[in-house]
Amino acid sequence: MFRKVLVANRGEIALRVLNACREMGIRTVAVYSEADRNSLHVRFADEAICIGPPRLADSYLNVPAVISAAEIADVDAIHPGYGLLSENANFAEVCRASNIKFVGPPPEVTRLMGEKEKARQAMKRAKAPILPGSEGVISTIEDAEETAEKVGYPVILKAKAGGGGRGMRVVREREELPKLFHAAHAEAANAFGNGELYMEKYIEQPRHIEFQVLADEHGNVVTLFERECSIQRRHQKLIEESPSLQVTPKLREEMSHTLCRSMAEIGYQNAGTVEFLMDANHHLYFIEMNTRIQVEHPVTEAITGVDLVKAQLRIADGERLEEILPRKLEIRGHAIECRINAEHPRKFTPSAGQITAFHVPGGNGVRVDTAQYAEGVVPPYYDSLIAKLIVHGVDRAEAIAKMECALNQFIVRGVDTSIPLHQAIFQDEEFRAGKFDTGFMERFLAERTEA
Amino acid sequence: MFRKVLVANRGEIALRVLNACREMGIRTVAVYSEADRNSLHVRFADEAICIGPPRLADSYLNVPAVISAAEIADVDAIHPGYGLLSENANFAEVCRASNIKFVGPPPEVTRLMGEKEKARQAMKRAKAPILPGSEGVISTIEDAEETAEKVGYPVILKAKAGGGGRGMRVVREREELPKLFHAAHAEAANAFGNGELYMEKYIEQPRHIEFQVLADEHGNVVTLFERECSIQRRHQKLIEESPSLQVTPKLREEMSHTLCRSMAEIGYQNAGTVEFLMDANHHLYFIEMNTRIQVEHPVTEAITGVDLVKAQLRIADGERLEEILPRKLEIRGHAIECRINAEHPRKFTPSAGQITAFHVPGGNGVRVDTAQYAEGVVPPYYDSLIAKLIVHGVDRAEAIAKMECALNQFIVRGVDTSIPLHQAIFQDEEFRAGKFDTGFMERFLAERTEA
Amino acid sequence: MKPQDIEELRQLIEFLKAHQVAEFDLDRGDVKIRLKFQEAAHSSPGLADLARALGSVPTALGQAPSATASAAAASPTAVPAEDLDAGLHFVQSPMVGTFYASPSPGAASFVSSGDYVEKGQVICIIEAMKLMNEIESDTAGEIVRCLVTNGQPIEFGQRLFAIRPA
Amino acid sequence: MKPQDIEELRQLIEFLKAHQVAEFDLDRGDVKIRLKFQEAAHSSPGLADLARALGSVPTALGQAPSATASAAAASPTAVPAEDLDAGLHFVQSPMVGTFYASPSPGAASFVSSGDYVEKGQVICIIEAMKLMNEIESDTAGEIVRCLVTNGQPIEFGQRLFAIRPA
Repeated sequence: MFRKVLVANRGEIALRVLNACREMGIRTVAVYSEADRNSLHVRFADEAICIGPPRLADSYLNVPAVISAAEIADVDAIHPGYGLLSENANFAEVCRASNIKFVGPPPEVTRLMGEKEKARQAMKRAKAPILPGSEGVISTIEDAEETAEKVGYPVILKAKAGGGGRGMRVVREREELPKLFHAAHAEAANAFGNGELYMEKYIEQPRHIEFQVLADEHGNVVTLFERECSIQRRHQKLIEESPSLQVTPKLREEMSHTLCRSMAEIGYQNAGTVEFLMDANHHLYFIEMNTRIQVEHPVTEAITGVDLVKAQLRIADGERLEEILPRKLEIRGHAIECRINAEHPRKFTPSAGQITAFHVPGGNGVRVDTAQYAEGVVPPYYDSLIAKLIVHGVDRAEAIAKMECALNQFIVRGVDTSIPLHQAIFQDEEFRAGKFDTGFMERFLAERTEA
Repeated sequence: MFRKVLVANRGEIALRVLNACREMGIRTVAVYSEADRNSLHVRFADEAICIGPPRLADSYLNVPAVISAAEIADVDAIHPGYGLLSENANFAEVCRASNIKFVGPPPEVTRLMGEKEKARQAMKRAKAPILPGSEGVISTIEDAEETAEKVGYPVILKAKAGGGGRGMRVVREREELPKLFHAAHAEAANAFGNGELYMEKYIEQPRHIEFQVLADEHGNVVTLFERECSIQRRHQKLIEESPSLQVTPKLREEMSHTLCRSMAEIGYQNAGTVEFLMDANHHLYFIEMNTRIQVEHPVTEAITGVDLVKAQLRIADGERLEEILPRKLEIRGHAIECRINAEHPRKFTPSAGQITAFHVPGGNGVRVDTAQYAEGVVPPYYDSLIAKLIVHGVDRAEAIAKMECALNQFIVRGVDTSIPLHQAIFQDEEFRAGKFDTGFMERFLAERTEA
Repeated sequence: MKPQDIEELRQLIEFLKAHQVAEFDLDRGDVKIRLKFQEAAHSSPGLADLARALGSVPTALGQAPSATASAAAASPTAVPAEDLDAGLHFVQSPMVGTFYASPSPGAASFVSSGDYVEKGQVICIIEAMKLMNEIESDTAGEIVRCLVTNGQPIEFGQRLFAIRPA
Repeated sequence: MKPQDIEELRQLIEFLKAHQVAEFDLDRGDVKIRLKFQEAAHSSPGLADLARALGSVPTALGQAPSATASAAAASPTAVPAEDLDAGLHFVQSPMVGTFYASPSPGAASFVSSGDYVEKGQVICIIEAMKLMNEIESDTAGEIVRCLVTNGQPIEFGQRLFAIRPA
């Protein structure tokens, strides 16, 4: 096993990885920006190195600084956590060139899965279900009509160069197509200087469902079941759970086969998450892959008993899945995670500042992952996640009851948090019934505003 | 299920029970002494009633006050926690007379198992292994010699009226017997005004091993495996774990059969713990039964996934074990608990006072049960337990590594705690190897004093 | 102490004060320093906040609409004496139970506002475990207010009567 | 005690009182000092304690015996400027890496204590990712001390040289 690992991250995930290392007897090195000098990931590491000023680009995203820190601390490996450099293939390449093991997939795989269209094609070749759509760009209305017929309405037109909703149109009927095609084209050309469009099947009220995979460096792949992540606001997940009420044992097994095959074909390594949209008929469509540990990995850990971060380290050290995992993986109970963000629970404005009181809930089936503490500081430079509250019950009803109890006993003063928002969501009848899709938060917030 | 439950306890166990109730949708009533006005069990209950001044006898042990509180709050049931009124058969009887369900065994059973000799005879009748010894009092040296031959040396003479080691002698050889018999007799007569002695087999360097049982009110009994509790100082447990390295699957199964049979014969109901001494040959000898939930119940919860407090409530409500428990009970991984006491880590003097900083560890496989918080107060009137730190790993080695990591991140200021003592124990090679008996702490502390 | 020592001390003290140091140890043996800063008087982050959040809002007897609802206000944790209370003595309940103002249903109350009571005079009954406990006044004076109502659940230490001592 | 001793003591006491010192020990054996100021207003216990426990002892680069051991003392969180530092300017490392005092092994150091340097003059090299980065002085003045040693690992912001500005 590695002798010494540098954790190239901050906040709760840095502490999570550091603790996993310590438990495995690996010496730990934290890096930090000047804004994080008093952070717990610094306090609880064996060594800590300041790598730059607060701005992300100057510190946590500063590849030479991170690599230099790794070199002067003489580490064997770097764990990137999530976000930051975790899906930066160039960084993984520099690690390789510097003879430092990057805990994650090889840069080639990260690069492949990081480009949406390439990832889509790779998954398609591997016979994973992808969102039907045009093969590349559609140039004419005739093309568009033909593709739409094949795919079936509704479809969505998207700007190839685009993002942020511009150059995007949902087409529900054939009659609308010419007009909307022109509109999207004009908008895209105007916004991005490139009017090229492509077309995808449009999923109404989809669920966001993702599968956790682990692949070793010897070609073995397993899935650790799914996570339901439909409770999100502007693509920011708020609540995740596992298992999903919508995934039947049969579908779960089918997806497991499909994913094991496709991940093996792609040559995937280490932990990864394959994200899907689920339509009203419970069909899944690949959207993208995250080639790293996820924020929401603890719900999978709760129901499987597998420590995903330790698994990552052991895979990176060359171990085989059969050495790492129990003989039989099965789902035990139900787990839910709330992301506790330092932000206003209604306005969603980030709330940086000095924490003046911090009391976390505990007890049976309650897990808190946090690097915050009483009198800690939430710096204004980074994301607003200050804690993850994870509960594990025998079933969803018990998990919900535990979460309500735990949220009620989670006390933070000095900064605003999303705790009241979570409490309100857990009161919502549709949420409690499990009847929701990715549009839930929008409707929920609209109703609250009216009320 | 009960509509409303009163928790007749304080501290972490009160909060533990309150949370279990809340999760089950049961309304909760806390009682408190004037010293506990700002306690979390008061804060987090639905209702709270002050029942008296700080002294235990005037508040938490004041039966009329507790019952009156239950009556004015109009509860269906009382959960006694551990200690305090939990093994008070009279209290259970008053509950019954007041038409309030006592969450525990019927008073007759509590009374039977609460008297050492009666419990011993009851277990003997039920064919559980008890410590061999005299049937009642030994009057003459001839009697003593005969019994000692039958039981086998070493034996221990104990004063019938005694306690605290007085009138007690270990006899290792026949030659010593007459002299020691006289000495013990004289000492007992002197100390207690009653020189009567009885004799038991003396176990050298025993382990303290206990079995968790659950019995419903319909005659069904299960055991939830054992706990190893040999790390104790002056009969105060410090560290508990499950499973025990010394209990083989075969022994575990045998004990399960024995206990199910004997508990059914005794008519046991609800949760209970049967304590044994284990000798060097791995034989178990019954010592006593605790007719309540134990402090160390979370280690069993961790490895079985069964919520023991909820099970208690459901049993008391008349449910059957088959409705409460999973079809197959099995041991998953290894769990260890450290009792964090507010006391000096070397002198063991209680350390009451104002807590000025309180930071609990979290993360994967870490559970903290506590009713303390930053700026909480440890009153001088009650026991010194301020938190329980429980870890759960895939095996004992991982659990130990987790505990070391967690102890390092458990920060309490303002009062002394046993955290440094636990840290030292976890460094001990014999502890780490699992090679210890109930004499461990004495030897460990002697070595530390020398060092 | 020599003048320059005092001068050095003065500088040290001013320096420490300027940095809100509350306690300072030094030991030149192998250089030990121990510093304790003042808790900021204002905006003291401190955990006073947490204590407040956790502690000072005890969910007293019947915070929710229930049979026991009215007790909270009169609980001994309630806001400290208003001006009105100046000079008053409060008879507190020595036990948990149910308050009765009169010896039996329909009978006249033991006392009413404006009555003068002697020390030791029975002023109400607290029922606990079916026992009717007669509660005596622990002072002599004029009953100014009865703070609870007939049939109300009472916790230990709860104020029952306000008396203006004679 | 001699009259002047008493007078000195009086002055000391008044002086301490004037500065709200609540406790003061001194022991001239090997210089022990202990000072405690009066607590501000009402003594909120506060969590300053926790902040101190958790925050203010960062495990800086190499707290344990290792190749990187010497950096901690020079880390920018270290105790605020001693008197010796008064008026000095510190050149801080703009990057993480390894410090070299000379352009190549065996060559003379760029600068030594007592040297006068111009602003912009190269005073050392920090190696990061195999690149030798020449570090220039950001002020003109006299090199008073070099705070790191050849080959030492350096973190961002670490003090390299103390310069007395010209």
